[in-house]
Amino acid sequence: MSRVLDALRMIWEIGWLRGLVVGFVTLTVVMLIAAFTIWFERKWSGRMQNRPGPTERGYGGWLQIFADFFKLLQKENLTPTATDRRLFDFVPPIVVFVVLSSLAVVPYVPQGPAADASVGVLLALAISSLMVFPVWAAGWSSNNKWALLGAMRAVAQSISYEIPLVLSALVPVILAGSFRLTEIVGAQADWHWFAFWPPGPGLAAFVLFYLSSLAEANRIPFDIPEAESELVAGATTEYGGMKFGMFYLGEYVHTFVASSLAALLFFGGWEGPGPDGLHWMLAKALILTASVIHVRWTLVRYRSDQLLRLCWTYFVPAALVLVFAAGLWRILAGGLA
Amino acid sequence: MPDDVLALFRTRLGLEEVPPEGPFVPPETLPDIVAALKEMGFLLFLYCAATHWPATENRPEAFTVAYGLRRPGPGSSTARLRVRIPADGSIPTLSGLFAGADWQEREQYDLVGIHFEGHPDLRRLMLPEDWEGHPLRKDYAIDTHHFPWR
Amino acid sequence: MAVDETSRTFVHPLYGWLEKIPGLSVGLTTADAVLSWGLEHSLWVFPMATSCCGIEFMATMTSRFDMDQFGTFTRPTPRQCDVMVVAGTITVKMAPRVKRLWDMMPEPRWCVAMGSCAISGDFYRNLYAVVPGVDTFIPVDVYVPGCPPAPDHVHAGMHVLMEKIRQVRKGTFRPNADPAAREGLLRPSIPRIGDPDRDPALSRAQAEAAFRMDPGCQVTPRSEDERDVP
Amino acid sequence: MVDAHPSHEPVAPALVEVSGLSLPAAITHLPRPDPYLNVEDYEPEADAMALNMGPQHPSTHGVLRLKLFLDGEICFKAVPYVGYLHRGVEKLLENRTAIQSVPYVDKNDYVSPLTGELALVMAYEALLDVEPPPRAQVLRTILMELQRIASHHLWLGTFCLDMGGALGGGSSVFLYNFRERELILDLLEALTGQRMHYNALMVGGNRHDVPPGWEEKVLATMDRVEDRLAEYEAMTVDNHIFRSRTVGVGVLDPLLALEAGAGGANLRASGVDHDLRRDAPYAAYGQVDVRIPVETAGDCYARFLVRIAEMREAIRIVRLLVSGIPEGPIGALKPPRHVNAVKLPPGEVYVGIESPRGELGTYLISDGSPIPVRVKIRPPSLHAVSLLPYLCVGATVSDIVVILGSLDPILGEVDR
Repeated sequence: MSRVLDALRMIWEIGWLRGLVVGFVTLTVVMLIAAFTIWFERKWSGRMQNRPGPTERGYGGWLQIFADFFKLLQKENLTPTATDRRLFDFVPPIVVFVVLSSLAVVPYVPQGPAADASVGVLLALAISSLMVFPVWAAGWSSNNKWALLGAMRAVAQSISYEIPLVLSALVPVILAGSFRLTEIVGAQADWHWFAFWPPGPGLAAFVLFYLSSLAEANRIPFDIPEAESELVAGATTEYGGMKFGMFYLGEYVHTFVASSLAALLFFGGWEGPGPDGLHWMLAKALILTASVIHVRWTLVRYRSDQLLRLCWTYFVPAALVLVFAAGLWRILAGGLA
Repeated sequence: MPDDVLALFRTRLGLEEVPPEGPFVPPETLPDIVAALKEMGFLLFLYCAATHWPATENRPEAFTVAYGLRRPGPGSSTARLRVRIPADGSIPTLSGLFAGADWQEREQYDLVGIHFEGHPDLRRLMLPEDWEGHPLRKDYAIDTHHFPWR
Repeated sequence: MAVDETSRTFVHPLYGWLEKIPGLSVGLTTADAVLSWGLEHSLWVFPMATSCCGIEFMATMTSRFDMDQFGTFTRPTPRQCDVMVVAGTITVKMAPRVKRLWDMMPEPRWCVAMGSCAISGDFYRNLYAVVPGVDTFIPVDVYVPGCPPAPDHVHAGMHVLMEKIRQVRKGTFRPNADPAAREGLLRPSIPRIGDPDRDPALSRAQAEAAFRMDPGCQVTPRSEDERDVP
Repeated sequence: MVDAHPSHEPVAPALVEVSGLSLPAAITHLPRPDPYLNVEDYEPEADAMALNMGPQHPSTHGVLRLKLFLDGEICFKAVPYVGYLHRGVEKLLENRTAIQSVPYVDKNDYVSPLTGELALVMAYEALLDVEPPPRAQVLRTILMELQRIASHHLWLGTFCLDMGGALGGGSSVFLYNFRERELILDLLEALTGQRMHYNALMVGGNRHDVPPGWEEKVLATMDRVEDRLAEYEAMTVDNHIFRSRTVGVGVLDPLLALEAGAGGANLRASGVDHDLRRDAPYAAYGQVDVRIPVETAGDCYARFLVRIAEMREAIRIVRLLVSGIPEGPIGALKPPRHVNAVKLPPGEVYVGIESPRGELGTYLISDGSPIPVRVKIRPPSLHAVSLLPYLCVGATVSDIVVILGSLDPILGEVDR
């Protein structure tokens, strides 16, 4: 027994092997979380709408997602002839790659598993903002007008909402005085969560961050790139089978990662009553994900021009004011010392 | 029909008695009479219904086109009139006067095969553009086949 | 594209690879059972709703009946769907579009004819503009009769489809090939798919017509998968 | 973003007289786009894109096909194509007797089959000069109003579905609406035995008498439906996104609406005070004082408000009538033994009734044989769809979906 443990410890010592194992475990867990988010969404939306949601497969229908997964695996791998074949086939793996790679810099516990980069916030936001490229490529390569319209809307929306997203993420950065995510969490120790302390700008920044990340993840009321009542299925109109499955999964992983980031920036990450750790982080991220789902099944969506006007006339100025206020707080409260 | 409409029909058409289903109007005066009715407040376009009358011993093949207009508001009333045209005749369009006549006339053109003169966009409305024949004519068999779908 | 409707079997390329590995038969049967189970219980519907049955199909999706119980929901694009529910009358003008949407769906796929118009044209079947049953141009797996069928009937139809998928995957499905069963049935003006009288040229003509559409439409498809619908 | 919160006091709008009608001045004589615009003439350098919407599209409400010519996402020309559900009902009715033809018109406007039946049956009754007994008249009126509520429920549900998507808040409103629609369908099922396509009326009266306890059930359902209406208002009127999507979108000139033959809520939302239930009463509408809701803004939001008010009004009418259904027979004629039982006299009639979508008329020519020579159904939805080339110009694709939904066309009725 001890030999096995020794061998495991030896493997653990080798950096790249450890990274491989930890990365594999993290990705599996996050994908499972995303899958269960889908199940949760179907149950929750059912409850919101006076219906039971999936019930027949497994207890409470929890096996339903696996049925969907196995079904999608077996579907014909269909590439329409009029598409730009190479790009079309290349896009879905890219979506999954992009959303999962943003996990590389989002720590769930102080020790990792993510790289604790000195510009972690920027890196996480930058990677997740890369999502617009595969969506755009999907719309472009599909050779379908609905997909193209969806892709163009996605580009316009992502570029606009990047700005309030990054600016509102700057508020905790200024308050903590660091771009490092672990240090931002550390600055929120003793219940000084940035969502509530300093009162006012923190909460407002969280609301901005939350709404902007809704827009980034294309969720209702900002889901105009998908808009299935207008644009059939938006950029993914031509995708079927597992290729669509990757988009589907990527969307939920994206939501979860954005929620995790919000939990880190504004809700003290793994801090909480009792022992700190992964459980608090996951609980916060999941609660935020659930709220995204709740919002989705409550509201109708904006029109694209209203969406952009909302961004440029309300969100961006508000975010600028908040950044200024955070700086002021830092000077007045003597935080610079 | 209200009295002012009856009076209009009497003066314009020189009729003694106006039947309740509407007088027959010569095709060339149709736009004028309908324009006069529109001035009198008959603003709502109701229907344009063409009927095919196949040839019998007593009469040659012919079409009648019936029009209906409504005066909206409390105490609403209708004005109805008809036009009789020969088998190869045509009838002036009302689509310039009433936007609603546009599609109704296209439908009658499609299903009955009446040519509306001056219609800006006289295409088939219901059936595919390459359809042969006009189904509401009495000589059109109801179960006509259409390869390869039926 | 000439669709060979009579032998609609689809083999995923993955299976060919797996069969070459020795000693995998036990694993393969288990995997096959799991995959069949997935195929059977995740039926995403493309609602080919044209008329009254479409409204009842909408009612089928709603809270009182709720198709999501057994994992069925609608997707707006045929590429992501497994079942086409043809709900409503199919006219001559619409038929090429239905055919084309059906051809856009990836295998394995199934078709449910909901309502008597989709089954046989019902009391419009002798009319110049109405197709006498959707199975004169696409293969239908389950027929749900009614005008329109009540939502619970549609549920029953979906469960019948699941049973059929299970039997087809197990290889126990036996279609009713008894010619005596067809005796005395009213037959449409076009032979149905699977009818021995059906001329292959008819399938070809229908497939071609599905890409020609109507002349006023100005659609000149570059290939079979170029699409302007939906 | 346009904001018109319902708590604002309504301002009496300036009116303008047109041919004896008072219409709201702000939206009358709006510039009309050219529906026959040649696409080549529209700025040849612009990157115009032709977009085919339908006939199978999640929000075309059936099989409507809209060919949109877009400049960016703004539409500059819209060409509707209909006929994808052309089932030749008029040809069929020319081959059917009065008894046989009722089920066919059920399928025209499949969202409110009873109004279709009534329009046809009343035309035959006018031709035969038959007056249904008072019990049948009152029952018909109740059925029409129940059908109106059910139809508007379906409309509101699909309207929000268009705005919020099948996987989002829109579908929540949609499912809530269907919950109440099911209650009304239960009432109609109890009476006729069918959820749709009731075949409940026939020449000279009704086919089905009231089952025991039906009146109490109707009253209880009406209470529930009225309670739930407030819920829908909370989800729509109080929702800023809903208002910003509908206020000022798809403004319909009342003159254009009249000339195009539009009816129902589309007309009344543009300030035309016209409803056949009050202006040319039929069935038992003469016995009740029908209040007609009229809005003057002419946009999608006004159409929404009118329909909600119509639902309340329908509930009131049902409550008023259901407690006092007169006793007596439900048919004026002997129950028919065979299909040719009703002999038609020669003549021509036109009868129009107020369906949930506007004036639904039947024009009937008979030459004395058991089957009519010509039956023309005047569909309000056809005229509503023919407004699209005017309303879609200048709107985005998102708006077009909302405009189309707000007009409430039923494609079965458009194509017949």
